[in-house]
Amino acid sequence: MPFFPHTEAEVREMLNAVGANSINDLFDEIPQNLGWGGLATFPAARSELEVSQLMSARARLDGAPSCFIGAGAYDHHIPAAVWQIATRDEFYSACTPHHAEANQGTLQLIYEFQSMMAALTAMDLCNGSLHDGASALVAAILMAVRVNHKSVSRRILVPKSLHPAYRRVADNILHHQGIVLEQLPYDAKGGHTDPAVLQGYIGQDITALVIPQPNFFGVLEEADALAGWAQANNVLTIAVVNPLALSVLSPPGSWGGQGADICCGEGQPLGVPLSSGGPYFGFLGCRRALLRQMPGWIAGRTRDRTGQTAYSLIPQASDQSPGTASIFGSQQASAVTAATVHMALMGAEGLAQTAAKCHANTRRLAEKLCSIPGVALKFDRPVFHEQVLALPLRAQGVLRTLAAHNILGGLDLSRDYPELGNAILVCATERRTCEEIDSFAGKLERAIRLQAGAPCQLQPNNW
Amino acid sequence: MPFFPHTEAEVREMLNAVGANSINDLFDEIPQNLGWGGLATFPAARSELEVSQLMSARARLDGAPSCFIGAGAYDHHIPAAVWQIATRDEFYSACTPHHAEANQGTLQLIYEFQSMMAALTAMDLCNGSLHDGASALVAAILMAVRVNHKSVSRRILVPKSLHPAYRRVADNILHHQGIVLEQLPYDAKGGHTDPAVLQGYIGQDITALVIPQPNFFGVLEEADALAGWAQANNVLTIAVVNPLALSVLSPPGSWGGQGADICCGEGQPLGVPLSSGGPYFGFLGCRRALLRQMPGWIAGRTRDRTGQTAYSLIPQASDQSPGTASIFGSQQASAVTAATVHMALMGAEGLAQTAAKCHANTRRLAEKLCSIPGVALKFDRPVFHEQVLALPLRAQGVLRTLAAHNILGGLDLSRDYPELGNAILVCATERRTCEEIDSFAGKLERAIRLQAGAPCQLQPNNW
Amino acid sequence: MRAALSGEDLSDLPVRFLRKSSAGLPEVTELQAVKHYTRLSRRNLSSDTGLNSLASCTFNYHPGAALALASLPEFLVRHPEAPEGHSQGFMACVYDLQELIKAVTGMPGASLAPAAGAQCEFAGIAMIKAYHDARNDADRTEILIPETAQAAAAVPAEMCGYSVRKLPVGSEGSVDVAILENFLGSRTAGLMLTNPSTVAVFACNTEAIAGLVHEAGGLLNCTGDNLSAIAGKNRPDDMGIDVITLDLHKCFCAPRGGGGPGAGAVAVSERLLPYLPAPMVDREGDAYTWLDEQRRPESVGRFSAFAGNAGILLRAYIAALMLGRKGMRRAAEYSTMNASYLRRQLLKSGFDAAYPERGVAHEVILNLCCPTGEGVATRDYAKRLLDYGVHVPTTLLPPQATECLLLEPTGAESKEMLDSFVAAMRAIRDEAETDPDTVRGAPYTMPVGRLDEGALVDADLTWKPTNG
Amino acid sequence: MRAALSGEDLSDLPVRFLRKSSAGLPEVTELQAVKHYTRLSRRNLSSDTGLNSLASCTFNYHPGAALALASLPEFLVRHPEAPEGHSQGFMACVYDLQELIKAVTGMPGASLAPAAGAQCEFAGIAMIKAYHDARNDADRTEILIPETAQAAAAVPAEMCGYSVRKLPVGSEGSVDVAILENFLGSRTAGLMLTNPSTVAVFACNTEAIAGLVHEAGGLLNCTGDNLSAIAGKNRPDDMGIDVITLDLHKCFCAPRGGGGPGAGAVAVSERLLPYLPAPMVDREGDAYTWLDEQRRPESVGRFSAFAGNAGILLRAYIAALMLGRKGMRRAAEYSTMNASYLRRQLLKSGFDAAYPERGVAHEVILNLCCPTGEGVATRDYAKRLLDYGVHVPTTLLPPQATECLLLEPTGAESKEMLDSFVAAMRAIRDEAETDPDTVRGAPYTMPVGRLDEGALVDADLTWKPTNG
Ligand SMILES: Cc1ncc(COP(=O)(O)O)c(C=O)c1O
Ligand SMILES: Cc1ncc(COP(=O)(O)O)c(C=O)c1O
Repeated sequence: MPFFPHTEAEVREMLNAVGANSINDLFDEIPQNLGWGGLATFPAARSELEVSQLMSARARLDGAPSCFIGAGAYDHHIPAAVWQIATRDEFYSACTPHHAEANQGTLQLIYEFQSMMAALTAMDLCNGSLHDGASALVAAILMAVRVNHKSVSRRILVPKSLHPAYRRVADNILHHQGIVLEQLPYDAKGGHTDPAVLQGYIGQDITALVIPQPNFFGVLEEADALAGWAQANNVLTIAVVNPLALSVLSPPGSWGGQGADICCGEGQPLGVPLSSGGPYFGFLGCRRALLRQMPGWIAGRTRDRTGQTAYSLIPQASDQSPGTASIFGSQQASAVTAATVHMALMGAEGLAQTAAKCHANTRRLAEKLCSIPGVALKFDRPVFHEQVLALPLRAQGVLRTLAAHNILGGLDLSRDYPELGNAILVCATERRTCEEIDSFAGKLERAIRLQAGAPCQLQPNNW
Repeated sequence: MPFFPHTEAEVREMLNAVGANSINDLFDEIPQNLGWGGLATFPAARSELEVSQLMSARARLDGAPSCFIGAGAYDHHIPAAVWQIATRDEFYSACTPHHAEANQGTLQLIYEFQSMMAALTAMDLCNGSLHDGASALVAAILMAVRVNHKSVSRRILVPKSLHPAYRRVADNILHHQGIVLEQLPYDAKGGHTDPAVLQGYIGQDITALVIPQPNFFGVLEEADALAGWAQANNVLTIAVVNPLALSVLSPPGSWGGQGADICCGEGQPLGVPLSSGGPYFGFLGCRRALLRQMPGWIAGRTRDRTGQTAYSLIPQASDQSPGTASIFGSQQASAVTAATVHMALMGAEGLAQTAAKCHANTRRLAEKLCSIPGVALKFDRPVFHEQVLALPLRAQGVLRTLAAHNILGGLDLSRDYPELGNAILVCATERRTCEEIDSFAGKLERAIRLQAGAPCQLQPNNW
Repeated sequence: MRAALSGEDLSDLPVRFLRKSSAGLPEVTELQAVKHYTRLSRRNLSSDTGLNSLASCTFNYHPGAALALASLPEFLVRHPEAPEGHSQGFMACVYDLQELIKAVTGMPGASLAPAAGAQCEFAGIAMIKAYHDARNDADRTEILIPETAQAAAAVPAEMCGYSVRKLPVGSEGSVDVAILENFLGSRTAGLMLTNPSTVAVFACNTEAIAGLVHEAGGLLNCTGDNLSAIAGKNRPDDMGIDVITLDLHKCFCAPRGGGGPGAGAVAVSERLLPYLPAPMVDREGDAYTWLDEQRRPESVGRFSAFAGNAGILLRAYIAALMLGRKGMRRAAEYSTMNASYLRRQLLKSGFDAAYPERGVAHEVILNLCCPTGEGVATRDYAKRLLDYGVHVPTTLLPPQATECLLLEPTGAESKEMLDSFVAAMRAIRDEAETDPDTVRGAPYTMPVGRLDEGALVDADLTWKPTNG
Repeated sequence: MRAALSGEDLSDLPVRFLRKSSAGLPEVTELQAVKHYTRLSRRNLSSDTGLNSLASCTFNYHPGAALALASLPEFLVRHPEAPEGHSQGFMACVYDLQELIKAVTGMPGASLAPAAGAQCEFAGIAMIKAYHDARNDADRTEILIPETAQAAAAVPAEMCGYSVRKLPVGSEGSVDVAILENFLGSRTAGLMLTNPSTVAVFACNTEAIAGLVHEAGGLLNCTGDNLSAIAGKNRPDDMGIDVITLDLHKCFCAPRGGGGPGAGAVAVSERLLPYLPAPMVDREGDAYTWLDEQRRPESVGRFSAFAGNAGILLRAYIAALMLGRKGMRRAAEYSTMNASYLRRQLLKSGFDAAYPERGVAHEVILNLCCPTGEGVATRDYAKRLLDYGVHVPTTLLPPQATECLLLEPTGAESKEMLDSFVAAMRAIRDEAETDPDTVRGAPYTMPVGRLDEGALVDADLTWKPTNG
């Protein structure tokens, strides 16, 4: 029993002390008819060795394919030191910081996280208390509803170019509260949200406008123009951003003159492994004026009674209001620890180099693929490290063929954007090598040639 | 430059302070004709990502075959917590403990290591300062030469059943000092060292007798009888033992009544990964009377000036004598840290269970393999978790075929023991599953059938 | 900015999209960063190092193997959108864990999609709503919540558009059937129960409660955070519960991580099966497939972009396999025994615990409303306990009992540790009588002293890097 | 014993071979063990946490990637006797590292077989012996060693059966050619040099020395532990050196590990190539093969059962790739600059350093033979420095200078850190003058106080477990 320290003698002694004859006596308030055998189908314990063998075999099943999917989760290199520190027992097993005095490490680290994220986003404050980017968007919308006193409509303008899963999550959670997500179309040629579409909303009661940058297609939105419109029309701006991209892209804090009001996003690109989609963390930032309505943990630099510098969580007005991150248990603190160390190790320059490398890699990939007959860029506007490509065949079959060669050749967009036809979304992070890109191009070329060619060969001459 | 913190301004300031114009000025004592371009063929720096890609590709090249080789290095399961602790920065980056006050963690850990090893070996003291088992044997022999005042011959009786690499290392290092290693033959039927062969040495000046337990063939030596003979003849006993085996086998401290005088061995089975042969660590133990002659670090529990318990290295008489482990740099401290945690996590019971599991696995393997026509046990005496098998064909070819199926089917003994014919040494640790054992047996059967069969089919009928 | 980048990698982007100046993060060597964060880590006193934690949640020990195996390279690099053909290993673990949740709860269906407790509770209410909606039973607008529940318990109900009605509890902290009857009716959508309750008492009458709620047309939602206190002793399903929510980071040994990440599971009765949150994993023959919104159109949908806190699910699965049937049962037995023993020793030492006449579940509520020392509050006890090597939450839970400590010793704690906690409490009480200032000024042995609460309003929230 | 084992797995073994009673190790849960050793670790003040180390060796920072990549599962499970077909990845690394050693030293051959420095030095002398033996030059029985060398330097020569002759050094700590000439002759097997020397001075006349030694028929062995002080500035090969030994754990960034493990390399001139220790890795076309004793019959053989400290070789290789040409040069430049600056600031503060008129290599010998405070010894300075956050060795090296500190700031240390060290030294000197007892009683901020040296003789060396 590797988990429990009690010797038989101690068990006896403890039971004696409480006046019980057996452990079962302790459960005598549970009615007998409810039965005691609830774990009958739970398997017997396995040793660490046996579990290792099982898990290793399962890990091998999934392999480590060459991954060209991005779509909100990116296969970046993480310096080894990041998780060596984040899994130090002092962070990894730390209690919830109920007592600032005993949790200075975690608290100072959160303060540093806020500082670095404020620098990246150019917002006054930014914390990292949400489950993921989608949860962060939900929190951002709820915050906008709370703080936009000029609006009563609860109407939120959401570009269709925003990540479809984010839109779905937001709707799943918010529709009960009468919050309406109104879709803004994207430009068929550019893949961006044309600021002109907003003209129709002038004079209407709109609570907030969501601006993804880059958007789900990788396309850069005209963030300044969109934010500028919102600022001119009493609409709050909610930026949904990729924090790594912010090392090179214009930060939300400076969009449209006044800057975005709220910003949020997925923290995964900052040192968190893909790990099947989680645990990641969502971040949320805002202007100083909205600060009292920020949900989640906020750490501050303050002092102890002797005047020594000390860090503490700051009690927030929003702590118990609906939809804010609960103070209990649900923080993604480990991931935030990793992100903080990641940013410190990389520095602004390191992040910018990585961002540029991803961007260049994706450009190289897109060029290679577009030299294959029938493959073309779907949109003509600038993108950041992600591209939608049009294929001459159904994406599903092509992607399946590539997967058989251990290449994950992008995301099939036909489910969420059937209007795009045979389109895939591809991304080549800095981890993808030239050989991998070449191999992708080679395999894709062959797949298209064979699948496209097959019916031709069967065409009878006399048709 | 991730390694160096100096800003350009600081470099300038520091050079100014020492009155140098450039960094090259600092090297002006190196004669000009010696040239300054010594690193011309050294490659340019690669990023962590690039190095990761290279090393991952190389690791994949080696794969993770199903390993049935033991022969002095064993593929045991290591609880994950062992190296999680041993690589904690406080251990992994700790200084050499020049100052006891600042290194209490390492020092107490060494004290605990000594205590646990003393319990396992039943020797009065046992430390872990040698590079590996072979180095430990060298140190043990040198120690025997120093302490056996009744002997001047420097003759050491070494069974041929001792690990051949250990014999080679000992000879490479010791022959310069006139130390003679005299080989004791092994019994052709039993694979052990028949105590009767010692009769011929009665009355001769022999410094020490080496007793491996189990021996290289896995065979159990009659340790009590051998040690008893030595004790009766003024010959020191040097035990070479597998520490994991000691969790179930009779410990050297109780051999032949008085116990062995010195014991040594390879610490790898206690939580150290195979890792291509190192870093491992050698351990060395002795009776109380010989303690002053023990080389290497010895930690003691003592006190500080206020009377508080404190741990310290104990200065040893042997510290500067030839052949002892230098106090500098060459300790295998990290491996000892892991071994200590490993023993504490496993407990005596856990180690004994592992030992028994390996033993049972090897027995199962041997049974399966011996059911293949032509395969047989080479020796008829009890073994511990390792077996020599006779094959009907040249081992090399058979092993090559198995390797092509990703099975490392044992060690070919023909180089070191040509007299054994087509013999291999196999071992199935607790990590080998039934499926692996079955697959080994299946593949071996087929390999033998095909290779043995091949020449037959070519035999012309008219021969 | 652009000039700094090698090879002009961003030269295709119009300048208006680019940052004007660098983001101003620290620029240090790896050694400097590692030194800094290693030092910070040492200013935390974690459960494994400086302090024993008797916090308000049953976190068992997080085994090293769970970290190591969930971090196998293939798991770390698996993209959430990887095709099923490259996901069978991961999906098998999720599937098996769903089955384990079913085995523990006895419920016929379970989903691991929620990222943690809060999302579970939302999912629970959302499923109840979906159920009534599907039956066009639109008048049910009320969720009942016992007054002993956490304040935050009302949030999910409100987020689903329900109004919350507080249910007074009986003298022993449990729901009183007689009171309940008066609150049930055609507006009742459901009742939220925590069992064992947040006041650490087992609701013996759950079956009766379930019967009444069902009779009134409502559903019974049970928060099973504290499930590990009864695992193997009792199956929620047998009690007529419709939804049970579990924090996997509690009963399945996820690491505390300074507050997370956690992972959640919801298990439901037959009638709620169609509504379970997406995605789930199904098995068809030997192959695992995703059950997403498309395949489960009645589902309340997803609450995170991908599949919840997948990495924590792996850890929970690994820990569950290592615990096994006996270990799961032991966790319940020993945490209950530890809590009973702790309460007994505290009572014997003259302390006051809530509901002393009732059996103890896995936790103890230590009542300190009338502390002996002058002006020594519960908070002072909690701070002074840090000096004695124990980390306890203070008065956060339950809301109505403001001067109490909620102690939750897991089954992994030894008798020795409990005894030394009781000894520390006695010592602090003595100090409080003879030298209250010492207690009021604590702690003294932490990296910093007691925080100056008055200074919090002036706290700054970010540094401005000099090079920014 | 046997009964305790499941399934009677050992039942085939006669009882006389078995243990009579259990070994009496601790029997604890994983949580208890992890707690205990995590706590112990925190009683160490490592370079990355509590203390800055200015120890006597050029250990650069050990990058996290070196640990992570050398610990890739395939490397960890590779059996040392795995066939070459399953070893090409590992062998490629060893081969490449051999090439890197050749690139740094300029020597035509290198072996990584020695497990660390001591084995390297033994290998060096053994190769010299093998060379003379092969030429039947059996009268050469003497190895010359400069008196500034470490005491342990004589050990390998003695172990190879040579007699050791101490060579007096010139006034500047270097070998004096005029003196050397008188010591060379037909009995000279070789000269052992450390360059830069253990007194941190570059032997400018190495070429001349090599010429004389060769003329006398001897060979020149050079300890290159301090190679990182001159990497890129000078190639040992150009100086006529026959053997150079390197501690890879110094110039190639292996972790300190509380004292190891290290790793060694020997590089040799043309004439010693046949004797390099086994095993080495060769490349034939695209394939790597082992060069073992069978393929290299003149080799001095192996010194460890397998292939040296293989895992450390991987770490060294990884670090070397990440450092690259420029980084290797920088390591030399900045460690030399740091040492020069440190000496300069110490001299300016009125401290005394050895050989102030000579250039500084990578280390500084700070002379404290005439400390100002009454009865305050170098050791007291060293202990008091711990309170100021610096870990320095005391008087261990070099042997003849007993009251000195050997300071070796690596290139990874910042100017700030050097400045604060000098400030600490000044502060301690002030304390030594005004309050010598404070210095003599130090340290005060460590987990324990100054050890009671008188008590050491009574120290116990093992506990006896109660259940043993
Ligand atoms: C019932 C209950 N009590 C207490 C807590 C808080 O636990 P801790 O303070 O240990 O993080 C939680 C957290 O989710 C909880 O669900
Ligand atoms: C020249 C030299 N100085 C000093 C040392 C000791 O180094 P440290 O005390 O930092 O372990 C060594 C270690 O091998 C060395 O070779």
